Amino acid sequence: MSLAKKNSAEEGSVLVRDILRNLQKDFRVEFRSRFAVNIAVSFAGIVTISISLTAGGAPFPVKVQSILLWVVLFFSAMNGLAHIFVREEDQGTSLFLRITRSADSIYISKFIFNQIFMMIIGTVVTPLFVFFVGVDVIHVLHFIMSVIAGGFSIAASTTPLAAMAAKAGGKGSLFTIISFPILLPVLWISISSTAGALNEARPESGTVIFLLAFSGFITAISILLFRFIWLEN
Amino acid sequence: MSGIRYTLRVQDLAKKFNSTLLFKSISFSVETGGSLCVTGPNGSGKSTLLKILAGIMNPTGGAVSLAAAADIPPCDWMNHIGYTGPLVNPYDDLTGLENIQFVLKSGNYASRLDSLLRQFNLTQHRDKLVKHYSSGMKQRLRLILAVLNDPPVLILDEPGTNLDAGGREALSSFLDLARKQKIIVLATNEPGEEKLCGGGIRLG
Amino acid sequence: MKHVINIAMKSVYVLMPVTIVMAFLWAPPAELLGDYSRIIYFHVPLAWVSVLAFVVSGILSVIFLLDKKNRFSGLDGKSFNSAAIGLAFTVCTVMTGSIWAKLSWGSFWNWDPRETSIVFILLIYIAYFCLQAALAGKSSRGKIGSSYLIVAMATLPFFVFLIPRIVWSLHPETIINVNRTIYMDDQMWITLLTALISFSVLYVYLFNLMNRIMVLKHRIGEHPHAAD
Amino acid sequence: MRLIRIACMIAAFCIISAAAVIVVLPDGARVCAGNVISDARGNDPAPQQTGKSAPPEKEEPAADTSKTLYRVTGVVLVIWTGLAIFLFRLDRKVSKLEKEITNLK
Repeated sequence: MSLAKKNSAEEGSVLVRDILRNLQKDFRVEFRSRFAVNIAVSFAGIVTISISLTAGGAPFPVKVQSILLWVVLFFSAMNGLAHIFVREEDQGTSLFLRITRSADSIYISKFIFNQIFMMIIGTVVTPLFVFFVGVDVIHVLHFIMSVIAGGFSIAASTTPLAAMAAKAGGKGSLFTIISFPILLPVLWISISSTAGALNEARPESGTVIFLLAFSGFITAISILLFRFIWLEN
Repeated sequence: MSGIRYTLRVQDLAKKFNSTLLFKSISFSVETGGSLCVTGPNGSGKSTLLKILAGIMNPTGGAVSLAAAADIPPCDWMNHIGYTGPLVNPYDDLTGLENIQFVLKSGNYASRLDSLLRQFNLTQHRDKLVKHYSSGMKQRLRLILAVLNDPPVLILDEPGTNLDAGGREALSSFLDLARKQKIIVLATNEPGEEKLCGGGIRLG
Repeated sequence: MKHVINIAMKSVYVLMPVTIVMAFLWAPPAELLGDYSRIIYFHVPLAWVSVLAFVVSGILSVIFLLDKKNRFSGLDGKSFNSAAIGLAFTVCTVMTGSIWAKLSWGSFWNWDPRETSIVFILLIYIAYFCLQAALAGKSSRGKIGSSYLIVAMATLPFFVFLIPRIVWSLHPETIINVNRTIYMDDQMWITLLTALISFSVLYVYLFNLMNRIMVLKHRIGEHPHAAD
Repeated sequence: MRLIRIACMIAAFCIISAAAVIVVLPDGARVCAGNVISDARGNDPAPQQTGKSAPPEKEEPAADTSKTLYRVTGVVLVIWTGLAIFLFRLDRKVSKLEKEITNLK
């Protein structure tokens, strides 16, 4: 009995160590090429500035502001979120990764990587957007909460789909096609939640809870499913 | 790890791709200390057979089992099998040493690491990015990555590709040493490497 | 046993005309919408069958992924078939629903939460067929497709239950807001039940037929001489 | 190809029946509920509230209504017959092929 306990504890620590080393590897590779982050951040900057430029200081309605914010966030993140899996397939390293690490540790580390990536995008884009477009945030806490929750659920629900798209050969826009329908409700709810934070009226917290519940649910299922996607054949 | 004896048993293995039959009813078993050579013309299924043995691919029929004191389920094979092949590519954006550290399971093998690097003549290149490696150096790195954690079973798919005379020498001397305490399965068409093996099967 | 099931499935040929006649001639018109309301006897069963088909495809995918020893054959193809039927029925649901919306709310489409969520479901399953097309000929097709179907099935409850709860809906009878149901008398309930049964039988019949065709195709592919 | 054909048939069935309902029904059915519906159309998209405040007269079995209903029923039945014949023939063909294949084995 005690032996079994010790074994499982050991396994847990091995899992954590594996995850940390996967993350270290992913960040090293990403830092050396800086492909995903560069593209995402520059895309976000260009779009935000061009929106601000063409608007010429004219204020947008609240709804339009939150739609624009999420469009910018969504499209700047889209490229990078799939990149973490597509890169393994492109460089032919997926077989190497597969024989070195267990599927669970790979999924969790990629999930964490995507979350951190999404947070970076969020922290770069949101202040930029608020500054340039002149968003008047009334409920600051709710605004921050909804940006964080929306980003969290975008990253959570795209991670398994990115794995699927990468395994399917990553042909062109397949990732966008298969992830867009699952992300639509997330975007819809995030937009209305953000718009609520910009309004005078007291915002509801139900939307944030919906986002967190949705992403938690998807994550739980995709952890179970990932080994089937990753260990093909 | 050297004390435990392992047996790799293959029964009635068959593999089909869509409706073309690659091979069928392959059966053999290798024990620790034994080695096996898989030969055959291109496209006869050598690599596929080795992938099935390494647990990377599922066979259409038959079974592969790795037995020590108790049977080891395929999901645990990763810890017992060192596999390498032409499709196992190390990360281009990491240095050789970083790739090795990524694979390294525990600190106990650190001394082994130095001797392996020396053996395969990579010590002076270990801090170069892999994308600047030549294909021979990459192959040496692949071999090091496969044998690094001292797995009891070695499955090597064309280990001699792109190696120069010195590399082949190092490989055969390494395999000669390792043969006594490991199961080795090689897929090769090199007559020199075939001599290293105890037995052989021919596909196609 | 097999014979009984076969006859039960064939009963769709009788059940369907009975349903049509009952829906148009026997059931009384509803108080509020009059004869327009007769579309309910097609709209509700279609919606029910599409959810049923999606759930069946999800469950078959789960079994497919867990079935390591290949005890059941062709489960991935079966779940694909079920999803295909579900998609066709969903399209029909959307059409009957939007006709009803035109008649009672005044426009074919007004982004009611329930309409929104059915569009999400439609898009998700269309994406599934895109994925299957991209994976054609790959050995991983079954596994990746099944995983996607399971994710899709997992999101269904959010669309069916949660979104209409978060956003206020006009849609009358859903499983959650029973209190807002329009009043229906016994004759209408019986008609609705008959319609539900006959559409479910239609689904089972189609599903069975498609599976048999799939098996046939597979066998003909294996033995080229048996083709003609 | 067959599967696509079946799907197309179902879709066509529904489109045609829906079209039939739209085209044929409005003449007669308006007798029954027309005023309420135009009311709901005019005001706001909340027919239940409007409905409750102004309940319509109970059914008025006009000859026109039943005639249209019979017509709609006929159209839908014909469509269903077409679909049923297609399905039935497909079923028979599949059974025949299945038998042939088992015999060949």
